[in-house]
Amino acid sequence: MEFEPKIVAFLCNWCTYTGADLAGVSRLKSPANIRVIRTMCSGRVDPTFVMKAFDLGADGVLIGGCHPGDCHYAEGNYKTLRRAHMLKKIMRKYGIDEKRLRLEWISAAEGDKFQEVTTTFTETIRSLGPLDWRKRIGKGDRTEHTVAV
Amino acid sequence: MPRLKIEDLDKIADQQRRKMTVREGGGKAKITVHMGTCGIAAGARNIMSTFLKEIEAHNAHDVILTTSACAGLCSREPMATVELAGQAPVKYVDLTEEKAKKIFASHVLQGKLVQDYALSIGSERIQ
Amino acid sequence: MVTVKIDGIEVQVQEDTPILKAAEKAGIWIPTMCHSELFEPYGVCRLCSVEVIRGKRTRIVTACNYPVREGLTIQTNSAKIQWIRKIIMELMLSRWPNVKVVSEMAAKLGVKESRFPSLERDEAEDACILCGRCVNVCREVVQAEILAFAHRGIKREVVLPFGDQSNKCIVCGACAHVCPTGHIKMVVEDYKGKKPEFTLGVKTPISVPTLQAVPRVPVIDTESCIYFETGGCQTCAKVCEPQAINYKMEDEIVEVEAGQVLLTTGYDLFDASKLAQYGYGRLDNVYSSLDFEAILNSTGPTGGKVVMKNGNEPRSVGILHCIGSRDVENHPYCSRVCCMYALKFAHLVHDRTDAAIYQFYIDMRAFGKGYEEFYSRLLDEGITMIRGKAAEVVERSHGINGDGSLLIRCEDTLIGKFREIPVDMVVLCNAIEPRHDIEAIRRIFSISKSPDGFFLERHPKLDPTSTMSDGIYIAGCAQGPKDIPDTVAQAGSAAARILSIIAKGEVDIDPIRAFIDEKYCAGCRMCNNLCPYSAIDFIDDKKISQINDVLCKGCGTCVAACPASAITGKGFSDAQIFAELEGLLAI
Amino acid sequence: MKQYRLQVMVCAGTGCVSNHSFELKEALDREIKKHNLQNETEVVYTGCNGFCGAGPIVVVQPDGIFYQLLKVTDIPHLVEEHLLKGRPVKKNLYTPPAEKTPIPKMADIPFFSDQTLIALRNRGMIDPEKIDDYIARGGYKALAKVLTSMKPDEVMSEIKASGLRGRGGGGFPTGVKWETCKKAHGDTKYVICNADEGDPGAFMDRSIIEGDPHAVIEGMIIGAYAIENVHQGYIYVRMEYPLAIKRFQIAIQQAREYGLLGKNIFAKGFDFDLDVRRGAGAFVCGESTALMASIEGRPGEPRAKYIHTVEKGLWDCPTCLNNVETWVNVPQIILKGAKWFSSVGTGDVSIDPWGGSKGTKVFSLAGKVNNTGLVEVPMGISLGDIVYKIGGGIREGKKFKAVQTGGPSGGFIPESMLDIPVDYEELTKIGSMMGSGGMVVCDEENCMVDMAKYFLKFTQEESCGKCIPCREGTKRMLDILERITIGEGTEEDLLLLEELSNMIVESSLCALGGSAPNPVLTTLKYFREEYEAHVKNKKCPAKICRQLLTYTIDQKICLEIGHGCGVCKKNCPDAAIIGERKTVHYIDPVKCGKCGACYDVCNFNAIIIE
Repeated sequence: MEFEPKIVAFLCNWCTYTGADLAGVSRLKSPANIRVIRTMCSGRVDPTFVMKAFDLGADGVLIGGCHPGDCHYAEGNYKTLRRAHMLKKIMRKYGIDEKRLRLEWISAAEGDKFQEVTTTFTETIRSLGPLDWRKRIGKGDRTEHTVAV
Repeated sequence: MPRLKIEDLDKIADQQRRKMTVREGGGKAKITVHMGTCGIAAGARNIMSTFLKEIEAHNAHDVILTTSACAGLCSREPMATVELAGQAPVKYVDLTEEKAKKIFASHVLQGKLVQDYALSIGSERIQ
Repeated sequence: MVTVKIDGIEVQVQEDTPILKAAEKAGIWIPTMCHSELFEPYGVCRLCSVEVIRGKRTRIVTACNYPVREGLTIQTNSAKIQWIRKIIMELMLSRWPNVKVVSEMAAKLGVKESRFPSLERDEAEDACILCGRCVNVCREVVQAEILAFAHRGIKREVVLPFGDQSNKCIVCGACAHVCPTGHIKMVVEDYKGKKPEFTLGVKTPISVPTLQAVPRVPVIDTESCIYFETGGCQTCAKVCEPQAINYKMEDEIVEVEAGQVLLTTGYDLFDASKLAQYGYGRLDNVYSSLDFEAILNSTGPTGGKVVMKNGNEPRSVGILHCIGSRDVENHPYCSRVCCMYALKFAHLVHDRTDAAIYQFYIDMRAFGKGYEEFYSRLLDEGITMIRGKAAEVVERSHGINGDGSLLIRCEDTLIGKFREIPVDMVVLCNAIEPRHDIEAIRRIFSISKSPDGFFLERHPKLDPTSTMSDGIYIAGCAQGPKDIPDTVAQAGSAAARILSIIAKGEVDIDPIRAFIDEKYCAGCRMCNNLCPYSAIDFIDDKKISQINDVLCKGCGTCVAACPASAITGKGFSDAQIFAELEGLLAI
Repeated sequence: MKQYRLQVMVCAGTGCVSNHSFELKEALDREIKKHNLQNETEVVYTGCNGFCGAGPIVVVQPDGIFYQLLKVTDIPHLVEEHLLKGRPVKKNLYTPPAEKTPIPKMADIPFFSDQTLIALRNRGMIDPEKIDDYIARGGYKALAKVLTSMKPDEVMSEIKASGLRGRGGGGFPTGVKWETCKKAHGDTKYVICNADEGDPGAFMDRSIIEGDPHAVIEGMIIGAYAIENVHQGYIYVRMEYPLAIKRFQIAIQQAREYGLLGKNIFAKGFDFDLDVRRGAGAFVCGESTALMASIEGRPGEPRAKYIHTVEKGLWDCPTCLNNVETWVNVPQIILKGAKWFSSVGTGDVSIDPWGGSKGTKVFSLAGKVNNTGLVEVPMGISLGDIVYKIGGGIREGKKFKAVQTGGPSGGFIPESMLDIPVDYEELTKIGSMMGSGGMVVCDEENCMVDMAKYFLKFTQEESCGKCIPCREGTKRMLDILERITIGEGTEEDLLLLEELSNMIVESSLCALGGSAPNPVLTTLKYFREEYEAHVKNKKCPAKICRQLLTYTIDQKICLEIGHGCGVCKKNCPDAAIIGERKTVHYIDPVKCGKCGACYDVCNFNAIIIE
């Protein structure tokens, strides 16, 4: 059976989540690999959520927020941007390829962009292969990126 | 220049009086030094400067000093005519600096004729 | 009040009233030439000379500026006065024999011809008679002081500074307005490099901007009003009896506290001059749809007559659809309203003129109630429909120097042929496009734009009037091109939504709030600065932070940041999200 | 302080300056140094002496020896003979016409001796650029008197009682004007000195300013004090008077330094300052409203004066405008009293301010008299006295024809009226006016039509062109006069001219237009026969109007004396002269362009003009 990545998407309520809705209304097909969690703001996405998602078996995490300057809560997406940088560092330390986390600004009007992002991201993760982080930790193999690189 | 006070007007007028007297032609006395060639040769120029110095020394604003040509009596040069306002002119002859000083002090300033040096009173009139 | 006797008639007037006014009150006509109510009496034509008798003294004075005093006796038409006036008219006639105001006044005063031959004779019918009205109006009323007299005596003339057009001239036209002979003329040119919005005629600075507006109040255009240029004129204030003119009134920012906002900021018309091939702004008689609306308007510059720039009725009119819309280079969307108003134009032109009418369309979209029927009716009226977007509009090259008529080139896709249609007038159906400042508005209200650039609704099907921001609603062309019935429907819906909340008296807010558990808060204050709404305060007494529920919007930024996990996002608590994650990733 | 025996007063009025008086002073200084006389002789510039026809003028004091028409080359001889040796140089003295012996003393020359000096009292006496000279002659004493011992009202009543009337032309009683200005509402008021002297041939204002600027300033300060609420004054001088402007500026500067202008004058709590405003030389700017418009920076055009300038003048504030000569009289009236002033002149002004003409009037005497220049005469003196006594009679013994007073606004007065006294009302009665004081004497060789045309041409050119009667009317009048002088006039033209003149007088906006026809009206009245000769006989009796003359050649002289030399034929631009050499020449009257070239070139006076 072909590998179907599990991707968790944390989507901001005002932009990307609505954008996803628009994609649906516009009959734009997104990959079924995307499993959406709605947060009020991308700024709500606690780094632990991302790590927890990997821990629970996610192969990739997508965070969708509003375009800079457009945040419904004024500047929540800037905090997200900061955290995404930090998260990538942590992921490297844990041996997770940083490509497995993707931060995208998708506005409520960008249904097409949502489709494009989800599709390409799914393909990226698919090419990276399964993470199976929990199993690897169990085996003491924590260096996915060294393998990959 | 300072701002003027009212009394300064008179001071300025006073300083300028001599000049004005000369121009206006008024004045208490008029001294005419006869300065033809003969007069100058006999020393009229000295007499004239003496009178001028005296005027300055006594601050006599109202005395006019003037010159004229030869008075015709060349032998008695240097000559001068002193004319007090309202009086007949008096001709003095054979003047020296001392004589001139005396005439100025006595006749011009005090109005006392100096008989000794005087030639005549009155003058000829030209028609 | 003083009493004066004018030609035997006693009148009571205010002291110092000019004789001319007093005479007017007594119903006595005094001839004038240089006088105008607009400015202080100038008193140079001397035609209004009258005899004033005061006691034994008789004087000849000018009525325009002589102030009356108690007991004056005034003779306005004695033999002597008649004699003076006649000679004045003879003097004027000898110099300007063909000027209408002069010869008319001369005839009125019984002068047929002048006894004085003149070397300065000017045969022109519109000669300057040096009355000074233009100079005075420019100085006193307009206060621009552009026009002035130059030279002395018989060489006197009215000149511009250094004899040239001055950039200080505000081109108000007051001089031309007061000129009694037509010597000063207004030439319509671009003013200060600005292209007039509607190059269709003269518009006064005071106008009712939209005739259908409620309340229908005239406003002053500060860009063209003389007062705002020079501080002069103020004629409107002088004539307005209720004293309603207020020059000090400025555009002001009014702060209104509102719980809900309905955005109906409308649209901009696509600038057709961007599409040079259609010649808008370059060729005479190429109009935008809004220009043409103005022409059709019975209160518009042409009084509703369909005429060309030269005043003639057009022999044929071409109406070009989809200018800037349905065009990948500009706006890919359909502006929706053009087809129908283009049909309306055609109908009205057909109604008012004998012109042949051509419509150049891509598709006819008569989608609304009764629209298709209207389209059928138009076809019956004999409108020529050409399916095919017009390629370009050019001046006809044949004829002597071209006669200003135009040629529309297009491909008629129904017959598959290239066609050239000669027309006198072209009307462009410009696209509806988002307001130029829509981005700024959008940011103020934290709402989004759809890819076409209009405001984005919360849901295209389920909620087309509200937005992502609570209490912010949109309607009309601000949301997307639509016609009047659609706009009314959307606005009505939005109004109903707003009213429903007002009627309820209270607002439901989402219970999504953050909450600090005092037990775990270490008082690090990391969250305090993070909060975009300043909803978190540090409580000094307790040495912990606390969230103000009213200010908190529930974004959760603080929740994510709290190192002690003391903050919980209600509805989005860590536990809930983890549970969600577990659920999602279980399979 | 240095005392000098001799004072050489060099006239530095414009007339003498243009005749090189500055160079004269340089030469004098040079020669005096050469003869070592610099310690007893002072060379001083003075203002205009008035006898401009005799310029450049040097007066040697104390004897008052009057030298005229000096040249730089005369100076070495003059210094040696007069300054050194005390012998006046005869050839440079003034000799009255028709006499042979010269008059050495200034005071004995009738031109000077018959004058009464009030306005010109300091002429030739002071250096106008030295305030101390002015103070030495009693200057600013009147101001001191006014500020220490007189209330503004007292000053006012003194001026009223003196009967002083405006010297600019109109003759409006000065006191009445001041009083109206004082009573006018307004916290800011102005005084103006009108020095925009524009009449052709009139230069008394210029002369006063150049000779005695402080007197004008003092008069204005006193006026400002009397009127009250006046703290700023303007002197409006035409740009054509650069020397006057300079002298005023120097005088104002000196007065400011002495604290006589500015804040708190003489520590009496009275503030007043003055500024010079320069006019661009439009004649009409002498009219008060036009002058004020010009000061305000607007075109100098008059306005209707139904509301007087004393109520609404400069910048709509009450403004008192007086002529230079009027202001100059004020300090003297204050110093010497109204009674002294009103003792000179005609009539009685104690009840009616218009009842008489008091004091003196300065005239600039010009034309065909022997002595031309500036004269100050008591009011009431007859015109004949001015022409014959002061003016020294008509040049070359010719016959007097008329005297024109009042500049271009005045009229011509015939011989029969020479005994008329100089008085505002008398002059107005006979159709002329006092005006600012121009006086042009005409002799039998003046054509009155031509004279009228000359003055009218001036007013027509200087008309501002604001109102129709003046702008159009004067030009049409000039057209008619032009026609008459070239022999195309008709008898109807005379009637038309008269009618048009009367209409312009009645209906013009300002006094310039209202008085412009006066020269024409008076000549029409007193010299109508000359006009008729032009119109009916096509002849100009004075042989001035060239187009009316006929040129013929005296055949006898031409042939017998000139032997038909043919010079005239060669020079005739119209080829109107016929005749071969050595034969009689003739002039073809049809071809003759009446240029007069033949007359000028004929060596034998064979050309006859009729």
